[in-house]
Parts: sequence; structure tokens; C-alpha cells
Amino acid sequence: MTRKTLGTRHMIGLASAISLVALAGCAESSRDSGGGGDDDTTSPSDGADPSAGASGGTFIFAGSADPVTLDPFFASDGESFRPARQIFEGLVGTEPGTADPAPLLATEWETSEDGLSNTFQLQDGVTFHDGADFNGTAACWNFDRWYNTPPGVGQTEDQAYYWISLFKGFAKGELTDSVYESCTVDSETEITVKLTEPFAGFVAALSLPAFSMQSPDAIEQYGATGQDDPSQSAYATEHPTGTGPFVFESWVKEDQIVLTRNDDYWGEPALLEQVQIVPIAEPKARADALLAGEIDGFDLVGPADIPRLEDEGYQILNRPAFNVLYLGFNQAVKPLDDILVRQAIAHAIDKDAVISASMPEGTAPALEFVPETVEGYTEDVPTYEFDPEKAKDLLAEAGAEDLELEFNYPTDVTRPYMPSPGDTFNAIRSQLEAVGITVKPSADVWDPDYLDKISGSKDHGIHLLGWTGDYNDTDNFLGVFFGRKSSEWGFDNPELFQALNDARGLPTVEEQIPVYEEINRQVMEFLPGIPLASPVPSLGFAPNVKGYVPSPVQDEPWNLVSVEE
Amino acid sequence: MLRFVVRRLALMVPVLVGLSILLFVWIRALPGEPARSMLGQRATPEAIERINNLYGFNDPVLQQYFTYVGRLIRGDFGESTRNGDPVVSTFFDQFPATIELSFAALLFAIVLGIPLGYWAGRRVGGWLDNVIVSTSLLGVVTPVFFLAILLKLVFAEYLDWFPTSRRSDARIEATHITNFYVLDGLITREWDAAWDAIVHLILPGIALGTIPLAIIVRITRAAVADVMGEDYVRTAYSKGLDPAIIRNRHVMRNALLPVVTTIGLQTGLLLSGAVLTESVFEIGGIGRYLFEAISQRDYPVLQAYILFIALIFSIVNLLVDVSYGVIDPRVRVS
Amino acid sequence: MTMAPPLMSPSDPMLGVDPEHGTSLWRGAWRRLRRNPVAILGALLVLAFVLIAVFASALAPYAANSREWASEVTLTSVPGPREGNLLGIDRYGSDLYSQLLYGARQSLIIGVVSTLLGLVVGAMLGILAGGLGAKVDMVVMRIVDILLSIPSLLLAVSIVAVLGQNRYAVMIAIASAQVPVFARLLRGTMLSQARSDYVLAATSLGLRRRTIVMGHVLPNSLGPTIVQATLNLSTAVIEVAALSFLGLGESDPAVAEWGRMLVAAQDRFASSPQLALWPGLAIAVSALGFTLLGEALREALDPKGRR
Amino acid sequence: MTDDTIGGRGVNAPDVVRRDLSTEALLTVRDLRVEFGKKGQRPTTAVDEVTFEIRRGEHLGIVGESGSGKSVTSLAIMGLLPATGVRVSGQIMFDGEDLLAASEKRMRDVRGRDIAMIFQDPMTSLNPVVTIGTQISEVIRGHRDMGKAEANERAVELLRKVAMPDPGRRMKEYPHQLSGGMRQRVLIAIALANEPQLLIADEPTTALDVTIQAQILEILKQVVADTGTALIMITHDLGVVAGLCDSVHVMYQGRVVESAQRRPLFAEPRHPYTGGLLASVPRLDSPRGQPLKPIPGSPTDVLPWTQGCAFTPRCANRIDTCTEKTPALKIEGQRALRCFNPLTLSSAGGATP
Repeated sequence: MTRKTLGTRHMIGLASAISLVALAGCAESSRDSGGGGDDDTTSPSDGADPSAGASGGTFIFAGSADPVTLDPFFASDGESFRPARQIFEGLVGTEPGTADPAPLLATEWETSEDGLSNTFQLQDGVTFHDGADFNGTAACWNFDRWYNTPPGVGQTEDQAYYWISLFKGFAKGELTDSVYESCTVDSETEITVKLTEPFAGFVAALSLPAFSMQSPDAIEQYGATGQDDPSQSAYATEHPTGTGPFVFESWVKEDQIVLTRNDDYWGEPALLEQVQIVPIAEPKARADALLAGEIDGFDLVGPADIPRLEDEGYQILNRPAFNVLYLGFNQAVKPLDDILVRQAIAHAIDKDAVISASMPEGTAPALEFVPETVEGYTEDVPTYEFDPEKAKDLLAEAGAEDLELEFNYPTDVTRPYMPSPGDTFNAIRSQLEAVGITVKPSADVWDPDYLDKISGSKDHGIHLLGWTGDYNDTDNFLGVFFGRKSSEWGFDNPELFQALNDARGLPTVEEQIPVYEEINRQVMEFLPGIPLASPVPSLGFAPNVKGYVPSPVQDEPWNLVSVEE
Repeated sequence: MLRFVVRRLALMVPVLVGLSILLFVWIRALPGEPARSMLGQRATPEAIERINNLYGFNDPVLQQYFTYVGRLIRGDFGESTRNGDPVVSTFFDQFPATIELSFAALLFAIVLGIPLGYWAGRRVGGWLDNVIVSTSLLGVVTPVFFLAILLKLVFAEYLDWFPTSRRSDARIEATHITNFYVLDGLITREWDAAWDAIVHLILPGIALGTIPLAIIVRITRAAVADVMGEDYVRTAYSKGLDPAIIRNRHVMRNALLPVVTTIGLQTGLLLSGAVLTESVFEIGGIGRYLFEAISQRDYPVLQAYILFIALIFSIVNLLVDVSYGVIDPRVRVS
Repeated sequence: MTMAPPLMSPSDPMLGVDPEHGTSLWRGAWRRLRRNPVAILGALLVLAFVLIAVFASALAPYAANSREWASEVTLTSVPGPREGNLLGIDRYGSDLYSQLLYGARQSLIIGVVSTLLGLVVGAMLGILAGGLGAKVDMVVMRIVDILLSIPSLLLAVSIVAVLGQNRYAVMIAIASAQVPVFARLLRGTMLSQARSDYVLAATSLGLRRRTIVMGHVLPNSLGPTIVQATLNLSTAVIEVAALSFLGLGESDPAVAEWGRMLVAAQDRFASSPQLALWPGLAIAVSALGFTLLGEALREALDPKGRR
Repeated sequence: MTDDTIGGRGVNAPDVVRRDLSTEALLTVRDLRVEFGKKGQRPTTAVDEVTFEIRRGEHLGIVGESGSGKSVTSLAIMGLLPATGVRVSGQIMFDGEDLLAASEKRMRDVRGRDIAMIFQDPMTSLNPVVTIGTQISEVIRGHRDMGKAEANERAVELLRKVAMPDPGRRMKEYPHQLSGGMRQRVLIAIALANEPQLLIADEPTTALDVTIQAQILEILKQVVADTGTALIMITHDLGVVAGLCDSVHVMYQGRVVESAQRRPLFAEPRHPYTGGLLASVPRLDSPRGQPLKPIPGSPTDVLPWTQGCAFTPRCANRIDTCTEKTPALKIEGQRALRCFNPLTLSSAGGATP
């Protein structure tokens, strides 16, 4: 069965996402124009001709931190992936503005009936930045490199996180039970990847930057050897080499990364001469820098800065939300194990008020633990409307009128799904107090104290936490939250664990969808926590920046971006 | 003099060894583990366990200490648990930023503080004295980060005279050799880059330098007031000397003694302030990095950086004592 | 050749032990203080601060941390000054003016407790070092050296990391930064006092060392210590704010604490500057009060201004 | 040199007939009054009604206890009193120029070149962080157009003149490497560096060991004689005056109480204070066993001059008048005296110096 595109079901969500895009120049999918003949590109009608934008120039973009490494295989953080998206490309990309897989270095693919074998047709005429050809040999070399990562620091979740969490094991070392079996070069333009068990999310997972195609020559020349930390090799810090629209030029740590246009790019060559990525930690400082003209754009706009930027004529682009923020209950603490108490809290919370107090405009309340754009989302789940009286009744029924709860929240952090934890805490706290619950605030620094307390200890009550998805896979949400017994939730629900495990093993996404919809209903019935919202993360740009297309999974190549004089 | 220096350097050794042991134990007493911090939200108990085994965080503290010392002796300070960067190279990447910032702050404090302190101290109780002293007090009582935010708001955002953050303008091409951006600009003759680096240092330098400024003003003032009352100054006046000679040779050379000590003592203060200033102005120096290292339990970074800082602290103190000898001949002999 | 006539003023140190040295010092200091406008200003500021802290609940129009208007606060806007809310609403929905008044209480408690704690521990170390001979001195001072070589803010941060985010952790963290300061000060004054003539005289009179230390040296070390403590109160108020800035401090974000209020207002600085300016001003003014008073005390107790 | 236009105010210029230089007054202090006090506070008078003159080459002694105003007088002559909180009135005519009216710039020229001063404490009067050589040569170069090497040569020569052993080496040394006596020699060398017309020595030996005192006095006497410099010797020690001065002014609480030539003063002190000072000095010629008679009380037991004689509380000769009105300085022949009930010859402990 060949799947190049997904169903039209997503077009609604997609259209709404695109409509948020204020840019004029977000035209067709740049990468497809080189070949493959895809006809399903999603170009909004108001799109201007990108080539009309000024060619050349420099684009300076601020992220929130310096990358950890430029070898994306050993990274799992957004800031490391940001330059990787420009330097590298994987076999599979995403449809612009969505999380759905789309052809990239592979023009098409086919999955066998049993889900164990995948054949990829490769783009012809692609070269790496060092001049080497990208072909079947190079593609399989990459799969083998991942699988053969030497034991040591490279085999920890700290580095090869995505490989470990998706493919489970390596050729040698502690983890040998691998989902990956082999890669065979059928021809210069075709490879076959064999798996040891069905993995419905396989193709979608390949859209992760971690599985970008890297130049075998460059890695052999500059890569780590022996026990050395592969994420800090000369290759990973000075010579990252891919096939993307930009070529790595320099990295001054904690200061800037400079990339220049790849003139031999197989797709639509970049309009910009040069791009720079600089780290600025505080959202407000990024906004200040943009307003002062020091940068051209930045990621993760602080909600309080949005009116300020808009008033000055700056552009705010919203990424389609691909995250969820929830209020978690620790059922190991009495009486949170009582479903009546959990329901009472659910009825006590006015999600709209919480959103207006602490989240950017346009954020919709969440119905369940997966965002709308993910497979398996359904509106048909039990809901708990805001009703303080009912909450009080339920508390009385549960015999918990004098309920006192520890309420954990993190300080000194903003996450895309949690733009202002203190405000969120404060809003919910007020609502809980309104139904007679006594709240005992407990704040910790996010990393590691807060995470330690929530996921590593039993010592917490109700808490704020959330998740941003990596690629379009329901298991990437539900499985992460409820796939096993954990001290975050403090409950043991073997039925739920088993259901999630079974769903994951289904060979195709089509088969998974109804199963996940059912699990979503089951979860909201069980009410381990209250999904609050999927806040929209925003990007800010100078008025003269054109052609930036936000993506829910941050797959945002900058080849069509231009900065007008 | 040489013997004095050697003796002092030798005295540093027990302090540093003591500090390294104390640090080692103290850091491991911090709740929360580096593994959790490394893995963040993606941590599973198995993943944490594997990292702890791999990095030896599960070994007895004593064994960890000896492993650590063993590596230290081979000159290996380890790697950051957060991003795997070798601690020493990161230190040399970031330290110049902090040094540059501290230097700018001290320069501001000294260049302004000594003349102000002199004018105030010449006539204690006069109106100039009152103005200078009360203004300098205002500097002390304003929280560093609040001052930094205010400066940024007024001079970078409203007036747009200075850049809002960072060490350099990304639009200006600069070659980095030493990572001291001003110095690099001068070495490579990229004058625009050097100027750009200087411009970026002004607001953070003022923010960080205000408290040292106030302290230097007060110490200079007290010292000048003291010296002005000394007999030898009266002698100098009775000689009918040029006022500049009296000020420089007779008043300031003596008044500088306590001032030099004070400047030496600012090291710790500057580093504390650097944590805050570097945060506000987004400067990638060791202050902010250390703060992150504490909150994220980056053991190797914490151990090495604090040792480095203690070493620098001791060396600065030694330099102060040596410079004391240069200024004061009485110390030179004894 | 003839001998000089014995022309000696009573203040001449060669006259030896001055029995009234202590009291006259304090009396003189009090006289100088009363006449020093700086001291009066400092004292008034401190007095106002203490009175506000003590009578906050009577002075404030609303209860502490009421969050009464929380529903009017959004992520991008906060009600400003208006009828009934003199300075407007804080970002967590409480009356800003009331919160400022209650904040004085927090600052006073944290400042006083942490300074006392730092003083007690520091004094014990200093007295050990200064009073028990060279060996103890050597060991204690090396410990103090080590403490001093770690930047105080980082020390405080690591202590909060160990003890968790609450008021007591903040107090201990701030106190820890003060310990070496007091230890050094007390040791220094004790040693210099111990070498002074009147202690020599007391020793020659055959008084026991403990009697001398308790009866002479300590009382005379009191002046500098009080000065330092007053100055440290101001540092403590500022340090609380610095810890808050780094995300460490009280667990409840809505609590009336100046540093916290100032920090929480940061991201709205452009739209609602009053949220940051008032607490910032409150911190600066109260710290100024303690600093002025401390400086004036220092000058009063040591008129020559030598350190 | 006289310049009537400068010192025109109040100087009885017509009286000053050009006479032999040696008899013409080099410095004339007239009605000097120095008041200390901050703005708005009642000033305290440190020196009042001080009048005296000194001729070229003359040696004049000013005697009194600490606080008697003798040092203030000398500082007033040098123009070294603080600029604020002090009011100076009267007249200080130096070589025909009123120094009180001179600009600060002009005073800088005068100081160290025409008038030099030696201070009391050699331990503190030298800058501890500057070499001896520099401290001497800077005063030479400050007033003369002279190169560094030449000034250094001159400094060595000066050191030799004050009998400093190994003067070449001393040039590079710092004050703390020198003994008190050696430091005072340095100060004398500094004072004499530009061969001033007037030298004011403010208690130059008080801070020194007794054995050194004589040496220093001898050196001072020697160099003053060599250069023909006029000398004002300020001291509380009548013994110093006895060996050095031509005339003596005794001050008490800011006013001159008795002035006379040395011999008459020592032979026949008239003011009870002068008498007291003399009686409290141990003497080789006094009979064995005769106790020294210190002046009772201390200088702090005073009566303000405005209410009578300031010495009354300590005076054995006091009469009722002493507390009723202020005594004026009356000139009786060669002597000036401020007393209602002076000592008679028999009651005074007269002496020959």
C-alpha cells in the first residue's frame, strides 16, 4: 500500500492553521518543486510569488538556547534541530503547516502487508554539501550508522533518544532488542528497510530531524571514534554535512551559528544569502531584540509581548498547536484516588478563565490528552463542564469537604505548552479555592527539581505538566503519559496499559485510529488529570520578513524566506 | 617578593583541596540527579538508571571522588552532563565574556569612582560630598537586575542608543580568536567589530559596575579624607608644590592602598552580579552558566568552575597583595 | 638641656585604661547621630518601614494576597490605578498598594531573621577564631576563606536547591552569605582589641582571659558589629529580590514579597511599568534606610572614618 | 624688597623708611585673629590680637602649651589653614606684601621658596610611599627651573649639609627606613632647599629622643646661621628657646601674654604664666631637693578672654580684676605684658638662660 499523503480529514485543521499565518509569501511547498510531481501542495490563495521577494541578504533568527550538538542523530531538543532543519533533510518530510508525512529525499515509499518491510524510492541527483552523491548506499549507510552506534554515552537517551525510544535497540550494547533489522540497497535510487516487528509510525517517525541523511564521507573523516562522545565530535561541532538548502559555515558557542545558501540545492534554492541563528534565553529579551532591529525573527513569543509587537507592526505567526497542557492528579495521594474528587476538581475548573489569564489569545480549551491535529483525536469524549456547585456536591458526596491539596507548579520556565506557569497556577488555585478546596502552593525550579518531584517521587499532589509532540503519532502522547505505571500519576490501571501497548503494535495508522479514539474516551472516563489547553506557540518577525511557514512540528526550512530591503 | 608569592601559592593548595572535597560532598547532597536533568521530561526510570551506571553516579561518593581526582591529575576536568562539552574548553569559551563584562564594570567603577571619591573626600561634609555619597548609596540599594532592566528599558528600548542584549551584533562579521570580542576586533583590525563589542559592554558594564562604583567611591572618600589630614600632606602644601603633584604623588598614592584592596575584594561580588547581569543582557558568560549548572546539577561543571573561580579569587587576592607592595614600600620590605 | 613640662591632654592614649571608654563612646556616638541629617533620614526610613511592616494589616485597604480581581487580569493587561485601588491591581489580581504594604512585613522578617542567623553563626566562628588562639584561628579562617571564595549568590542558590523553595530556605541561604562577613569582622576587631592597651592593662592586672574577652573585648566589638548588621539588613532585602529573580523564593507566586512582585512584573514592563516600579522602589528605599542608618552609625562610632 | 602697592591696606607705609636691610622687618604680623566655626555656629577664637615682627636673620621664639594658638599662627602665616570654616583677619606683611590678601597661586610661590616650615613630627610629616630624594628634589624643582639630575645633586648636597650619613644612598630610601632624627634632618633639608628668607620650625624636636634633640637643634642652628635665614621657633620648651632665640613671645589661649628679649624674659619673667613655665623646667643650677613646681590645673581650665584673663583659673597671682575685665597687652620698655598683677622680680623664679 502506497501512502504519499494522508486523508483530507486534516484539511480542516490545516486550513485553520494556515489562516493564522499572516504572511503573504507562504507559497507552495518548496521542496516538492524539484521533482516527485506531487500535486497536493497546500498553497493558500493569497500566496504571492516567492521569487518576487528580494534575493540575497541575511536573516537573523533567535532561538531560546544554543544547540547541544549539530549532529541531529544525537540530539533531541528543538534548538539543536533548528539548524539541523536547514542543513539536513530526511527521507520523509512533512506537509508544510502540518505534522503529516510528505516526500522529501524519498519520493515515494511502500510498506509491506505485515508492516515489516518498507521500500523507499529516492530522489535522484541530490548531492551532499561536500559534493558526495546522496544515493541508496548513502541512505543505508545512515541506517547502519544509527543501528551500529557504539555502546557508551551515544547509546543513552540523553543522546540517541529518538532511536532508542522508537527503534529500541542497537547492534551491540545493553539494548539489543531492536525494531530495526536491516537496510538493503536495491539500486542507486531504491532501498528497503526491514523491521523486526510492525511499527505503524515508522514512516512518520522518519520525518524527525534525528533521522536526517548525513554525509558518510564527512562523518568518516570528522566523526567520533571509539568511546568518544559522538555528539561533540569535530563533525558534530564544525563539519555537519547534509543535503539541505543551507550549508554550515561557523558556530561560535553561546553566540551564533552561521549558515550560507546551498547553491547546488536540488530543490528550490534559498532566497537568502545567509542565515544566522542566535540564542536569546528570555522571551522578553528576544522581543526587545526584534524591536531594536537586532534580529529579524524569533521563536516562542512571550504572550505578554504579543500586543507590543503587533502594535509596532511586527508579525506574529502562530504554529498550529501540537501540544497539550494538563493538570495531573497523583492518585497515590488520598483522596485523589477517588473518582468523585477528580470529577469535582474537573467541574471546579473554568478552562476559559485559565486560558485568558495565562495563555495567548486563540488558545482553545483541550478536551482530551491529544491535540486536535493528532491521529485518534475525537470530540466524542466525556466532558466536565464548569460548574462549581456540582463540584461542591461531588466533594460532599466523596466526603472531602475540607479537602486540602498540595499544588505543584514549576518556576523559572516557559514551555510552548505552558507559557506562564505561575499565572496558570494562580488562576486554577483561585477556582479551586472557590469550591472550598484549600490549596498548598509548592513551587520548584523546573529542571530537575520539579521534574524530579513529579516523575521521580511520590511526594506531590496535583501538578501542571504538558507535552509537545515530536511527530504525528498518538502513542507519542498517550503512550508517553499512560503507557505504564508511573509516579507522576500514581495509579495502576493494567487495562489501560495493555490497550495502549496493543494499539502501538498495530501495523497501520488506519487500524490505529479507532482504537486510539476509544482509548481517549476511556482515559477521559478514568480522568487521571484534566487536559487544560493546547496553547499556540507563536513566532515573531520583522515586518519585512516574507515566506515563513510555521509548522506544528517545527519543520520549517527557510529556503523560501526572504527579507525585503 | 618571590618567596612571598611562592608561599602564598602554597597556602592556596590546602584551601583548594578543602574546597574540592567540600564541593564534591555538597554538590552530591543536592537533591535531584543529573540524569533527570539530562533527560528532562523524557526520563524513564530505566534511562536514568543506565545513565547513572554509565557516568558512575551510583558509585559510593568516596569512590567517585577518587575517580574524579584521578582524572584531575591527568588534567581531565570532565564533561558537562548537560551537553557533553569538555568543561575546560567551555570555560575558556565563556570566561572571556565574563572577564570582559567584569572588566568593563570595574573600569566604569574605577574611572568614575576614584575621582568622585577624591572630590567627596577632599571636603567631607561639603555639598559635593553629600551629592556624591548619596548618589552612590542609591547605586548600592538598587537591585542589580532591576537596574539592568531599567537601563535596558531606557537606553536600549526607548532611546535606542545601545543594543538590547548579547555580546555582538550578528550582522557585523567578526573573527574570534581569543573570545575576548573587543580584543579580537583589535587583533584582526576589524574595527567595526571591536567597536560593536564595546558598545555591547556599556549597559551591562554600568549595571554590574554600579555597586563596585559605590563601594570604591566610599572607600576612596574615606581614604582621601584620612590622608588629607596626614602631616605629610601638610608638608607637601608647605612646599608650595603644584596641586596636581600634591594630589597624585602625596594624596592619591597613599589613598590608593585601601582602594586597591577593595577592588580586589570585588571579585566575588562581580561574579554574583554577573549571574544577574548576564541573564538580563543575554551574555553567554560563566555567571549564568554556573547558575544553570547548579539548577541542573551539572556536577563536573560545578566542581570545575567553582574551583577555577576560587583559584582566580586567590590569585586576584595575591595580585592585590603584590600591588600593595608596589604602591607601599613599607610592605615591600617586610 | 631641660625637660619638657608634662603637658598631656586627658584624651592621650598614654594615660592608659579609660574606665569610661565604653560609655563615652556610645554617648558621643548618640550625640553625633542626633546631629547627622543622614542618620535622621535613615532612621526615619527604617522607622517607617518597620511601622508599615508591623501595622500592615491595619494600613492596607485589603487583605494580603486577596486575588480579588484575578478575573480582570489577563496575560497581556492588568488594571492600573483606579477608584478603590490606589496603585492598581498586581498581576495575580490583588490590590497592588496593599501588597506593597504587606511586602514590607515579608522583607522585614526575612531580613531580620537571616541577619540574626548570619550574625550568630558568624559571631561564633569569629569568636572561636579570635579568642581561642592561633590554631583554631587558622582552621576557622581557612573555612571562612573557602566560603568567601564562592560567590555568595551561587552559595545561596545551592542552599535553596537543597532546602527547597520556602521562606526558611531563603532565610538560611541569605544568612549563609553573611556568615563569613561577620566571622571576619568579629575576629578582626577581637584581635585588634586584644592587642590594645587596655586589654594589656587588664591582663597585667591579672584578669582571666575569659573575663577579658567577655568583659572588654566583646563589648568593644559591638559597635562595628551593629554597623555591619544594619548594613546587612539592606543587603538581605536586596538579596531576597535577587533570589526571586532567579526563580527561587516563596512557593506562592501571589504572595506579597517585593522581589517576587518585581520579578513577576518583568515581562509586562512595557505595558504595566507600575507593577515593577513600585516594588523596585520599595526595595531601594528600605535598603537605603538601612544603609544610611548603618553608614551614619559607622561614622558616629568611628568619627575618624578609618576602617 | 617692599611693595607698598600690595600691602597698602593698613600698613603704616610712611613709617617704613628704607633702612638697613638687617633692621627692616621681614615679617610683620599685626592683630592676627583666627576664628574656627561652621556656618551658623558661634565661632571659637583660636588666635587673637597677635602682633609681632621678625627681622632678617633674627631668631624669634613663640612659647606656649598645646592649644595656645602658636601652631595656628604659623599655619596662618603659611596660608595653610583650611579654606572653609576659618576666618582670618589682621595683617601678615611679608617683605612688604600682605600674605592674607595674596592669591592661592601666589602663596604657592611663597611657600617652600620664601617661607619654609618644619613640622613637629618627623615620623608622620614625610610621605611614606615616596623616596627621600623625590621629596627633597620636588620642592627644588617646584620653584626653580632645574633638571632632574641637577635637582638630585642639590638634594644630596642638602642632605650632606644636615649631616645625613651616606646621603647618596638615602636618596633612594623611603622614610620608614630612616630613624626619627634622620627624618627630621630630611625635613630640615626640604625646608632649606630653596634658601628661604624665613623658616618656621614648629616644635621640631618634641617628637624626638632627648639625645637626638640636641643634635637636631645644633644642625638647625648651624644651617640657619649659614644661610642667614630668619627663624621662628615654635615650642613649648623654654630650654629650646634659651639656646636659640633672640626674642620670645609667650602665648596663652590664643593671645600673647608676654614678649621680651630672651635675657630679660628668663631673668625676670613678669607674667605668672611665664613664671610658671620657667619654674616647671628642671634646672641644673637649682638647689638639690627643691621640687619642680608644675603649673596647677590644665590648659582646659580656662576663662574666655572676653570675660577676663584666661589664665585666672590656674593663676596664683590672681586678683579680682582678673575676672572682671580683659587685660590688654601693655608695652613697658622692651617688654610687652598682658597682666593685671604681674610678678615682681623677687617672687618670680628668674633665671639666667
